[in-house]
Amino acid sequence: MQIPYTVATRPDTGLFNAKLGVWLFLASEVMLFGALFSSYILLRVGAPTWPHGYDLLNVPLATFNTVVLITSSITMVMAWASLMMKDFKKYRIYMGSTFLLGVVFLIVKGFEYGGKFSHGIFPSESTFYAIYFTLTGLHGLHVIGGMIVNAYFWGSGSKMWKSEPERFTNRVEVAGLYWHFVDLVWIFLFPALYLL
Amino acid sequence: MQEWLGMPVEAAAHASEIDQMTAVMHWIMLILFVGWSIFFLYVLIRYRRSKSAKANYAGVKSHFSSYMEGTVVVVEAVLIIGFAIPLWAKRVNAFPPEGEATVVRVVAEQFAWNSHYPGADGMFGRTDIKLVSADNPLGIDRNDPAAKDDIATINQLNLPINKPVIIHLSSKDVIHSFGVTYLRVKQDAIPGESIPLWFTPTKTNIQIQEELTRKYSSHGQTVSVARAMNRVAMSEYSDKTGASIVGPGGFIGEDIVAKLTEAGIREVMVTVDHSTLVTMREYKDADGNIIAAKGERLTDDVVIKLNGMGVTEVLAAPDTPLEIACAQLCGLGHYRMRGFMTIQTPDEFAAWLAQEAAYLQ
Amino acid sequence: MANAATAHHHVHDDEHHHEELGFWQKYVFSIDHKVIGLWYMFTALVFLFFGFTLMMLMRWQLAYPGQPLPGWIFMGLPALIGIVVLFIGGLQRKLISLMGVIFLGLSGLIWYVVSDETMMPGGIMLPELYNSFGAMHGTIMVFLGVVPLAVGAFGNYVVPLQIGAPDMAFPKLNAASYWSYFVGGVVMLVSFFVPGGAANSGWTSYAPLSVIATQGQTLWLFGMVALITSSLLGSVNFIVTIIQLRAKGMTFMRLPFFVWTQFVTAFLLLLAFPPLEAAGVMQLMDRLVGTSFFMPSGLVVSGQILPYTGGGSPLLWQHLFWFLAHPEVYVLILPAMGIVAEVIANNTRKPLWGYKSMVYSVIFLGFMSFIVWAHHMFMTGMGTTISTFFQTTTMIISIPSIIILTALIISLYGGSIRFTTPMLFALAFLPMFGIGGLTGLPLGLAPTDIHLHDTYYVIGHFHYVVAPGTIFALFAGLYYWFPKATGRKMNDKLGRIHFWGSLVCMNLVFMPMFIQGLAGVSRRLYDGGAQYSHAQGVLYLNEVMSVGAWALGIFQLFFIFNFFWSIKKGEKVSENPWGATTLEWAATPTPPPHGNFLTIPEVHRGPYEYSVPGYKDDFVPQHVDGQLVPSQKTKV
Amino acid sequence: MEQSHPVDIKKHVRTYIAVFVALLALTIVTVAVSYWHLPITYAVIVALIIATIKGSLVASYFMHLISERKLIYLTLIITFAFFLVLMVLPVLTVSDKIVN
Ligand code: HEA
Ligand code: HEA
Ligand code: CUA
Ligand SMILES: [Cu+2]
Repeated sequence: MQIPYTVATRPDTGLFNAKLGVWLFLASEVMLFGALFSSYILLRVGAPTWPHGYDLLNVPLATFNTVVLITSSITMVMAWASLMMKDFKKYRIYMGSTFLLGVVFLIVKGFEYGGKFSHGIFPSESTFYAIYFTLTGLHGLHVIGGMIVNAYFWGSGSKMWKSEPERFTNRVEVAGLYWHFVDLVWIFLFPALYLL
Repeated sequence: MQEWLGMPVEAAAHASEIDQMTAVMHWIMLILFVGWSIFFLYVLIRYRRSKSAKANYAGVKSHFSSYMEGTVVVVEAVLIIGFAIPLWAKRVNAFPPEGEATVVRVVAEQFAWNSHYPGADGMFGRTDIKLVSADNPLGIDRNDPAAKDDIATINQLNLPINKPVIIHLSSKDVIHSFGVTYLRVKQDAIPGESIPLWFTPTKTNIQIQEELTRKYSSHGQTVSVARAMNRVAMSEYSDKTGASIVGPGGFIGEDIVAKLTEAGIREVMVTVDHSTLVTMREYKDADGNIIAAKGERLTDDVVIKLNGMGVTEVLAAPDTPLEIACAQLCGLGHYRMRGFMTIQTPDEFAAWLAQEAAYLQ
Repeated sequence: MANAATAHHHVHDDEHHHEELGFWQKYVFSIDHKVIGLWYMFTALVFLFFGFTLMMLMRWQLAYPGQPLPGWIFMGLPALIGIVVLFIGGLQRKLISLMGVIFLGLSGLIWYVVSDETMMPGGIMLPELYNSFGAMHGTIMVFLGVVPLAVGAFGNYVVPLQIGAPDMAFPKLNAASYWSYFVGGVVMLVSFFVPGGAANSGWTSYAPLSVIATQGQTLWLFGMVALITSSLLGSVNFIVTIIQLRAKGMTFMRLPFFVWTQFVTAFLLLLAFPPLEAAGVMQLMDRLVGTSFFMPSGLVVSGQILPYTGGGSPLLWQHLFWFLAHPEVYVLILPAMGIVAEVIANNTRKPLWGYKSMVYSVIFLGFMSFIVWAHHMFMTGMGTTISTFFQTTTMIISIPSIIILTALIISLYGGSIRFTTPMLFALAFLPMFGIGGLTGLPLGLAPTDIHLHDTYYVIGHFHYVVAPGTIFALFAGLYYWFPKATGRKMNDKLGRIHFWGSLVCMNLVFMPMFIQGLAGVSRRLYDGGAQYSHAQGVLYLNEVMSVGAWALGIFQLFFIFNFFWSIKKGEKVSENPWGATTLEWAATPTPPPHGNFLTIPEVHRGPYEYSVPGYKDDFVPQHVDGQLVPSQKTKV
Repeated sequence: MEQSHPVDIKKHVRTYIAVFVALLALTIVTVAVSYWHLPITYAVIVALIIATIKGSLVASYFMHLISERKLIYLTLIITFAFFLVLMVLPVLTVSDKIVN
């Protein structure tokens, strides 16, 4: 027997399963990062002295990364929009660039980390760095996760466009929701760690 | 109620308040529970299948339960406003001025309680973890003038009676908890923090011991040979040839156990372990010479002597009635992280301080 | 149970080979919620048993401190069970036989632990071992035993059936959730073999102790991360299933109460667990890469100055832990309440009294449980303002529990009560939870908590809610839904022995804890308090409790035997043996086919339409159509 | 969103561009402000406000929250409530310590 509302939306809720699912998942993600932010606040309030992010970290690089993520967000939403407009070619382009922007983000992060490590700065350096590495590291993992999904929908996953276009569009929308969330987390990470 | 609950000795000014509140709580709990239970049992019997073949679709109509719940809400509100908040505020806000109190630093570590008295000048000397060593567990910097007269003890906290005590509690390694049952005091000792707590002792150790005095059997107990290991025999045991294996007062080690089993002896009379007790009155033998003075430890041979002259019950109390229990899991030795507290009269306390100060020179 | 979950459930003894073929595909890699539910159940039951065994070992040390422990008895018990179960299973029943083997494995593990000279020289348990057993007992019982059984097993098996869904919303995710749980469990078991043994800093793993603890703690943290992942996947799945896959006409106010409890529980898991995951990651970093989130500067451990200089906060861990762990305790109790409600409604043959108010109470309970956690931390040096806040919320949260319990008791009034085995357990749940819950109140008020905190009173409090509370409810559920999964009934006589034995022994174990607690005996004491003068008067109780615990163990044998024996030989039952109204019984064959329903039912009335005046039977299934008698309108 | 037609999708696209530009602008602003080295409290307030605006832009347009179903709103409101609890209560608790 088929599981209902995998593609169509349920009349009374107006949602298809995966969409509700991903929102719930994001809710739990909010609490996950929330706990880390809470720890950041608690430790910073408790600490006798706390460095300013901009004194220790590379703000321009991070600003650039912010722009990269924002851009990847819009390419992502454009990818979905192209599918809505039944334009598969555009979709491939946009989805592809979303992925590539992810790569750029990681490369930049790589340089940032590398810079620290080469100066012998590791998470154990100070609680500031501990928080910095944990938060950005966890965020990085989320980026990687998102990129894997996007790569799949760009590549072999996109076969579904032929068979079930609507379902495929839904999937891309859901993947998009996750990707935007990753962007959203960064929007708060960035000032919290680099600018304050 | 407090008797039923078996609340332990109260040796601090605020203890009775806490116990009264505990008693009130348990009264309420009891009333609720009994009420519910009666109704519960009634319906179980009244509406069992054999008695009521057909169930009633509608069930209870009255709103009694809502009133009951309403009452519970009110009662809980009263408990919070009337008892909980004021009592807690008194514990954590109403500290007496340090001038009028005995002030001590207590620093917990795995697995001991270090106490630090400010000494005559009433000022705590500088401490530094770099100075910590086996013979200076607190890391007191003796070059600091304020530290010169500071007194430090391990697992021993002497305090004067009827005068507020303020303890600044902290820890060197992990989280411990400073719990003294008879004083109704408990406070976690958290590394990196110094948390104050206060109380006013109202009974000396002696007085507490008097309250704790109970009859203990000096009769010994018969146990299987296997269980008699490392205990002290209370009568003569000899092998087939009649040669003595162990006599009264004899320690039963591995070899003795072997011999006994070999001799076919199944059970042995041994002393009950009273080593943590002291007698609470004097015991003389027939011709008047003292066997056990008041306050003497009930060691095995004392027990045997007493038993030998037919004293089968001894009035005794714990040797160290007031103990600091560590009430937070802190590692392997958590269970034996036990400090001792001595509440004494002001004079005794002064004397003790003087004596400790003398050691410093 | 083997064939139970398959589409063709009546396998005749002559088609075993037939069954053998399908075993792996059908069970191990199945994504059918019923099969996954059963896997959850078996795994969780084994862990429950293991957690209990650890405690039976500890109880020896508590009763006879420092005396050599007769290890062979404790490893003999599971060995015996294993052999009996193998015997029952024979070669025909893959699953039963497998369970037999697992029990033998367990006894092997126990043998390994008790015969380890470094941990038990001369059969005498060392403090290390006692602490690690204590921590693992807590962890296993909570995270590997009760939650997987209450949510993973019952939730998985029953919820889709009760709401009229063909399966869970995301079957693959469902399987992933189970296997993630499985991995977590294996990691926890493996930790018994690493140097220093399993985690030994209590199930609460308070820093700094846990950060400087032995290897086992690292594995504990990895295990927890796996378990948390499992719960998160599960909870997303449950919520979506309940919201999206309800059959036509199954409005929220027509959901069986059990579904409601699972719904709220899922939200608790979804939102309370992530912070602990974060905390776990941070503790791992403290342990592995030398950060100091939870480590204040200037720690001196046995004379050595530790290299932690970040100025971390030990209380941060406690906040993140209890932010999960308090909601977690309601995760332990809500499904239990749900099961009890189902069983009571069914066996009183009348609708639940105040269904609506119960539903609202559960929702309210869910909300409140997020803002009471610091009542576990009154002794960490809390000021008046904040402690007032947490005391108040703690008192408030007791109200919905009272409402629910009261509603359940009142539901008995006017019923026609059948004392079936599941009903016995469900009824016993009420007063037992009552005792546990009421003793929570003095703990919830800071001044009284001063005396009771970290004493056996706390242990008594929560064991009354989880052991004769939750565990009894789970037993009720097992006896109640067993026929659904197997088409057979568990033996009633054995069931009753199991019930009365367990009831008596549970109280024998846990009632004395209050006495010890009030006398001031601390928990987590390797020698049960033997050294403390204030404990002397109540020390004799340690032996009483231990004997009680072992007797309790003996009575579980009746259950285990009954359970496996009935899978094979239990008396066959009709489609709806209990005469129930809810869909899982009324609207589908027993056991249900793959896809659950022959045709997805449509729901027309509330969940507990028992003894409707003027209707032919004393129960009206939810999917029965139309007005029954003009006079009577269906209750929603 | 599934039912919406290519036509109004085109409208959407325009909004997306606008949002994108706004996000870039705000990013520049927040960075610029950080170079003034305001006193920490003000810095936090400003940074938080800007971040919140950016966040809600992303959420409401890229993630279509403005046109989302109320079930989703409900879930997120609950989550947000607990998020606030998590942000505020622990730090409040550790700041309300016993002192004499
Ligand atoms: C299922 C688990 C569960 C449940 C439901 C509860 C319920 C409650 N708990 Fe408990 N609690 C734990 C599990 C649970 N707890 C655990 C595991 C710990 C210890 C953790 C550790 O330190 O290791 C703990 C510890 C704990 C503490 C910390 C103690 C300390 O460490 O000092 C506190 C303090 O406030 C507390 C309070 C409460 C309260 C007020 C309730 C309330 O919700 C209770 C409300 C219920 C009632 C008031 C009962 C009403 C019903 C009736 C009266 C019906 C009677 C019916 C008949 C007689 C037929 N609990
Ligand atoms: C859900 C939680 C749960 C449950 C059910 C139990 C159940 C029991 N617990 Fe435990 N316990 C804890 C959670 C739990 N406990 C926690 C969190 C702690 C604190 C740990 C710490 O200090 O960190 C603790 C601590 C704790 C202590 C204190 C140790 C100490 O402080 O030093 C004691 C002491 O007696 C104890 C005893 C028991 C006993 C006798 C049971 C009995 O009720 C057990 C009953 C079990 C069963 C009845 C099993 C039934 C299952 C089967 C028979 C399997 C059948 C299998 C098949 C059919 C395949 N527990
Ligand atoms: Cu120190 Cu327990
Ligand atoms: Cu709690």
